[in-house]
Amino acid sequence: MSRPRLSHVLTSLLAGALGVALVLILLELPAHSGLAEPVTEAMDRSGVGHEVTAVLLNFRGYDTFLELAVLLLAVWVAWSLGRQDPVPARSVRGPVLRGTLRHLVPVAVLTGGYLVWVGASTTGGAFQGGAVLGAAGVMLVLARPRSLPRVPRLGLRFVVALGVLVFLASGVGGLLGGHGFMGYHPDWAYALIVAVELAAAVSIGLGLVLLFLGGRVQGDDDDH
Amino acid sequence: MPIAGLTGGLSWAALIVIVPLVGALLTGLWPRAGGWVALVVALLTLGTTLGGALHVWWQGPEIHALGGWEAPLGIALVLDGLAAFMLLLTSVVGLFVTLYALGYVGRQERSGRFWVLWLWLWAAMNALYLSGDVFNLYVTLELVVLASVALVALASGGPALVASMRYLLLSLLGSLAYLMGVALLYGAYGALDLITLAEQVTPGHLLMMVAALMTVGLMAKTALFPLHGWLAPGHGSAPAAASPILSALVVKVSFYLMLRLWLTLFPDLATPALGVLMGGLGGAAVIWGGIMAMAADRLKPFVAYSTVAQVGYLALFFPFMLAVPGGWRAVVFFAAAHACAKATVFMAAGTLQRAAGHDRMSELADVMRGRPISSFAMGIAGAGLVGLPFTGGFIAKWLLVETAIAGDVWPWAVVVVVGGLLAGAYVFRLLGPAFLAGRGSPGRPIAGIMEWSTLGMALVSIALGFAGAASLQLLDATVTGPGGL
Amino acid sequence: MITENLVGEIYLVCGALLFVLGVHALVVRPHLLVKVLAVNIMGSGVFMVLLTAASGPDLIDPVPHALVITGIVVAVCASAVALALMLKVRAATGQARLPSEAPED
Amino acid sequence: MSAAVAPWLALIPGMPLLLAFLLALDGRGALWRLTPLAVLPALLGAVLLPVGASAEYPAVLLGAELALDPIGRGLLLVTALLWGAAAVFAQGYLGGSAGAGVSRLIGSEHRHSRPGAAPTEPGLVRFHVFFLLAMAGNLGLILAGDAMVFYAFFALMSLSSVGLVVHERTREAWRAGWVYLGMTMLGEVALFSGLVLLVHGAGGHSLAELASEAPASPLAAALLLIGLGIKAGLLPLHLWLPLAHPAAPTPASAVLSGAMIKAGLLGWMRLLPEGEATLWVGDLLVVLGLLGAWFGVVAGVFQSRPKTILAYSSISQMGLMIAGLGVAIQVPALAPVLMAVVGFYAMHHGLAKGALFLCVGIAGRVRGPWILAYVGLPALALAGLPLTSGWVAKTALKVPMEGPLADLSVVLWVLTLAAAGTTLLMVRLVAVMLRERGPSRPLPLSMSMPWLVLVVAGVLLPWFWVPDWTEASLDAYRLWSVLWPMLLGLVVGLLGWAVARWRGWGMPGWIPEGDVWVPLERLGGWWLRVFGGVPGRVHSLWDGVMELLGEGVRGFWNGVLAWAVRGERRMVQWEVMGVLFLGLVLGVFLVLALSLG
Repeated sequence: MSRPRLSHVLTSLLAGALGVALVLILLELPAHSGLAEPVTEAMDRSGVGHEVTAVLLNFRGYDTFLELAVLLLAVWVAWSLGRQDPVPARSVRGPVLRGTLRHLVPVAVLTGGYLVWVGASTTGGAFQGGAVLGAAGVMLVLARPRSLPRVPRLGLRFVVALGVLVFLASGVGGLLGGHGFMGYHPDWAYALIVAVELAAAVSIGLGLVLLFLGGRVQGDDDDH
Repeated sequence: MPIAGLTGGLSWAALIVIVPLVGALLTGLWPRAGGWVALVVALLTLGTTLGGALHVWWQGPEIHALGGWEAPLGIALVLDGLAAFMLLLTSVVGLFVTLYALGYVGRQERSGRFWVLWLWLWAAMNALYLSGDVFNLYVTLELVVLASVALVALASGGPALVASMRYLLLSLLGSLAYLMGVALLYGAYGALDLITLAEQVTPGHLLMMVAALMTVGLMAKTALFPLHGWLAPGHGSAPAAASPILSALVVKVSFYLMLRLWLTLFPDLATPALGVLMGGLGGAAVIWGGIMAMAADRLKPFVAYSTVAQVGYLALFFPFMLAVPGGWRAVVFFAAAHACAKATVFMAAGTLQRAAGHDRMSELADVMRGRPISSFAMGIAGAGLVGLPFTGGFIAKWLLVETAIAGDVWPWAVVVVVGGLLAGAYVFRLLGPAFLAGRGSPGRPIAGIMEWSTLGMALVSIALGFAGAASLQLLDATVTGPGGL
Repeated sequence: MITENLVGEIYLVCGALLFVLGVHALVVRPHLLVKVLAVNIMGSGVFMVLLTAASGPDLIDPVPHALVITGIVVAVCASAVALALMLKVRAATGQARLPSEAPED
Repeated sequence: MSAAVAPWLALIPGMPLLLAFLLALDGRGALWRLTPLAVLPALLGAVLLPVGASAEYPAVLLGAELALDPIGRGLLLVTALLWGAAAVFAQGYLGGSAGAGVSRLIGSEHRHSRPGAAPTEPGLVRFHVFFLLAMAGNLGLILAGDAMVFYAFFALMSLSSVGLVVHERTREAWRAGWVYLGMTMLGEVALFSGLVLLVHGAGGHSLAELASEAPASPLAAALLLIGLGIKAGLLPLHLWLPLAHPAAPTPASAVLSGAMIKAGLLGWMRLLPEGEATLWVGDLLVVLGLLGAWFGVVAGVFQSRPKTILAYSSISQMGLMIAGLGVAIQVPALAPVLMAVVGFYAMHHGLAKGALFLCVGIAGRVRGPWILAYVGLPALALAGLPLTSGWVAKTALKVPMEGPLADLSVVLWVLTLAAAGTTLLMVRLVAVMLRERGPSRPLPLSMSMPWLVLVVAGVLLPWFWVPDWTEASLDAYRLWSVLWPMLLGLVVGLLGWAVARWRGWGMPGWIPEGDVWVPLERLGGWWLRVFGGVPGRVHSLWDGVMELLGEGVRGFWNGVLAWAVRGERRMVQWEVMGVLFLGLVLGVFLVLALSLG
């Protein structure tokens, strides 16, 4: 036991020293408005009314695109690892959960859709909406573990990749249209952003559910 | 340096990202078509990277403002000499690995998984090489990590899984250290674009902390001694088609990022003391990896430890950066030479392992004699690892020693020369059995393309020996910080 | 100085502390689940630091918010992969922790 | 013509390289029959290409340059001739027509095939691959116009010939191979470092730049002295030579001794920086060269195997050339002419020594006095018989030294007496070869023709290559000054032989094969026995190393490995990795903070 203890002490000391150094450095951070000004200046060309959405889907759309790609990749990775234990092993008995879900899921879908829609002008967006959708999906899975993902494999794959596909298509369209890769024609920006957001929200929701399931669903055990 | 800004119309940089990404998406949708998609993607990616490299060669670096939003607001793709060189390297190695994998995974069960992960990894690496934004680099870095961890874990079985778990955790630790650096940079300078930041940064405690967090975080991913522990079990237990990718390419990705950051953001921090520290770690890696390679009794961990040793040379860019203007180019060329040689050795090792049914080094002599093509390729690659003439490794060694002497930091030349001798000893250990008397036996049947693609890769490592001047010229077209290293 | 407001200071200090606490737990605690959580805590620390940078003197900077959203999704994905891998490790080795030594080759 | 220079020059080393590559891939075919053709571009190039032809290949390496200068042209001609002759010889010597007796040479794979069966054994192909690679290296380094190309071809030649030395894979061959490999590696590292230092000093790779601009760095000069001295058989660095030449198959010994050791000499001619600061190099070369010239004779006389005698004769002859080069460095005014003479001497020695080695192979088939017909002329040429190349070379070496520029009488005397020693050594060689008894076998044309070509070339060489010197040597005084030491050696040798025959004495083995290496081995073995705790009877370092690989060294090395493996296991531990990570972050930060203030 002596070695682990030594390494614990060392870790504590080193982490403490790092923490102190970080705090001292952070407290010296200068004040500045970062990129607020350029964002404000460019807002009228962004196609949306909310700054965070504009940054996420237009100014730094590439980040968001890659982040959707990370989610998709995570699904493939979990899928490649293979499924271990079905989660949960059996469905929750009793009427309460099912009864609640019967009302909750439609509300969640509605809320998710609203969050995506509203994201263009105020707080909200694909991730918030997608997260709500995902939560609804997870609850469905918890309640009826073996019934939800009974969809064709190709369809499932397609839906989970939808966000990336739409975003990529829009991005390549921007490239071909001379607005740069991941760019939009200013007139179409709003429509394209909403389309991308909707697709992204669906993919995020489904991706989160699939990740919760460990990547693969019933009936998708064979991939060849 | 003239920078041909190109915001409208087609852009090589964008194409280089898009092509493998489309391939990755297609294989995700139709895993069964993975092999063919990968082959087409490999050829197209090679074509686009060649186009990009020629563009840089003739017209200088290309900066593509994504979405038409110029930095600092938007994200820029930066295709310069360094990025083009690494992309070209990735494409060439990637093409041969793809050919090899066509034979290796073949119609094996679960082959689709390999293709999906490999194409995602390829897309992620391309995106990382081109990214000119510190936060975007973090996202691409995570893409690379997830895909490569999954490639290790494809070889199911306790050791591979534990190795990939260790790799994942250390990578996440490194990534978050890097991300902390990004947060500090943004907090201090309010910008994420590398070129914008490079003009603003001032040496100070904050920048030092950023440099420490980012450098060590990336060191862990590069497996630089003493943070190399995850590499040998990971690369040693990964599937044969994945090991060359990991050892030849993925390790170089984080090295590239480290180099890029030091060339743009931290040139003012490069002090002799740091050079001694990092170079010393590199030298220790060379010795330690060499000893561990001598101790290994299985072929693939042996090759992986040789990677640990050779990664040590990469750390020499710290002392070189300060000593000689452009001295880092020798290290980059070395990275390419090592990538070609190491990919070959791992591919040949995978072939021998499959042919023999095991990879115990002491019992491989028969199969080595029975598979002359793979053994021959391994011989060429071994010569490359040692740095014998007519391989890329030789040019790399020459450049490293010349740089060390030109910069009057000759102790690093001793490291290179001693490392070469050590490599000679362990490569001899690798190839020696093939020369002993005895009958050869080809072992279990092997797809022919595996052996021929290995040979092709070996020939590339020879061809690299004839591209030294051109490579250095390409690397000259690199966008660096105001320090102008 | 951002640190003129106390909230900012608290955020920064807490961010740094969360980060090193996460590092400490990641290194010291043996169970893989705890390690994955520790990684998330480290991430939260970074996000707190990043968010503080958004509260500029006059304008709210939207970029860090976007970065944090992106960062959170990336962190979720990494955690999901780590957890899936953890389950595989437990299935293969019987325990959800890293063995103290590399397996014999 | 000029348009074809660049591809032609590239083809000279490129042809054998390409053939070697095809052979290695093919593995089992009969492509090895084509080996002699690989020298054709070199032979034609040496004859047809104009002196001063050069070509640059900016894309190759870091910008490569091949060039043909006068010395290079001569050496290229002889080297190509010798490699071609050896390649043809190898067809008969190692090939299928040799029958069962030779199968031992080819390698164990051959045992599985019938004697006389189509010789497509991997061992044979392997020999030809290494042979071609070494050939490419040797031809290439003569043409090298810049330091990198020179080193690349030099290393290719040196390392490939390891495969030739160990080809027979006997215990003797492995021992020689290890010594050769060890010294070669040492030489490579020294040469590499020396070249990089030179290049750094001159600021460019080109040999012309190196010669004119490189400041005389003593370190670089010392490194080059060691690196090239090992190849050239410079006295204390000659240890591998008497071990490797007898161990290699005969065609390989012929090129090792005739062509490859000249690479060291050529390297010095091209690379040694001139100037006051390196005068000591000249002194050293003269002293070591003259010592080598005599030591080769003394050690060679005590040998009883023809190839070993020839190897020592090579050390002796190289000593003469090295001394000549040393004088050229000491007295810069003499340099141009002496360099040319040394180049010619190297040509002469290559042809004569190559022919003599082929004779050793022929002696396995032609017995009794008939062998005299083969060995006589090249042996006498080496000794300096008038009207042969040796006569012209020896005379031409002495003429410039007799001039008034410097007092070199001591050198001249030693050189003259060394000629007597050479003759003595040749007498000893003939005596040893005549002693061999056994059934004679048919001598294939592929073995006799190469010999004939080399001998004829040796006779014709002076008349066509340096007619001025040849005519100048026809002077009676010159004739006598070459003839008397030769006669002296002949008389002493024949007397000794006669006395030995009369009394039935054998030659005492006072100087073993490998001279200093053997006591070194013994000393090493003794040291290991006494201090290393090696059990059993250990007679030499080689035995000792073998024993130790079973006991001591292996134990020690295993200890190191076990220690490292334990350390590695610890470093793989997650907590240790974490602590190291944190420590490094803080360490890098502190180093930066402290060094930047």
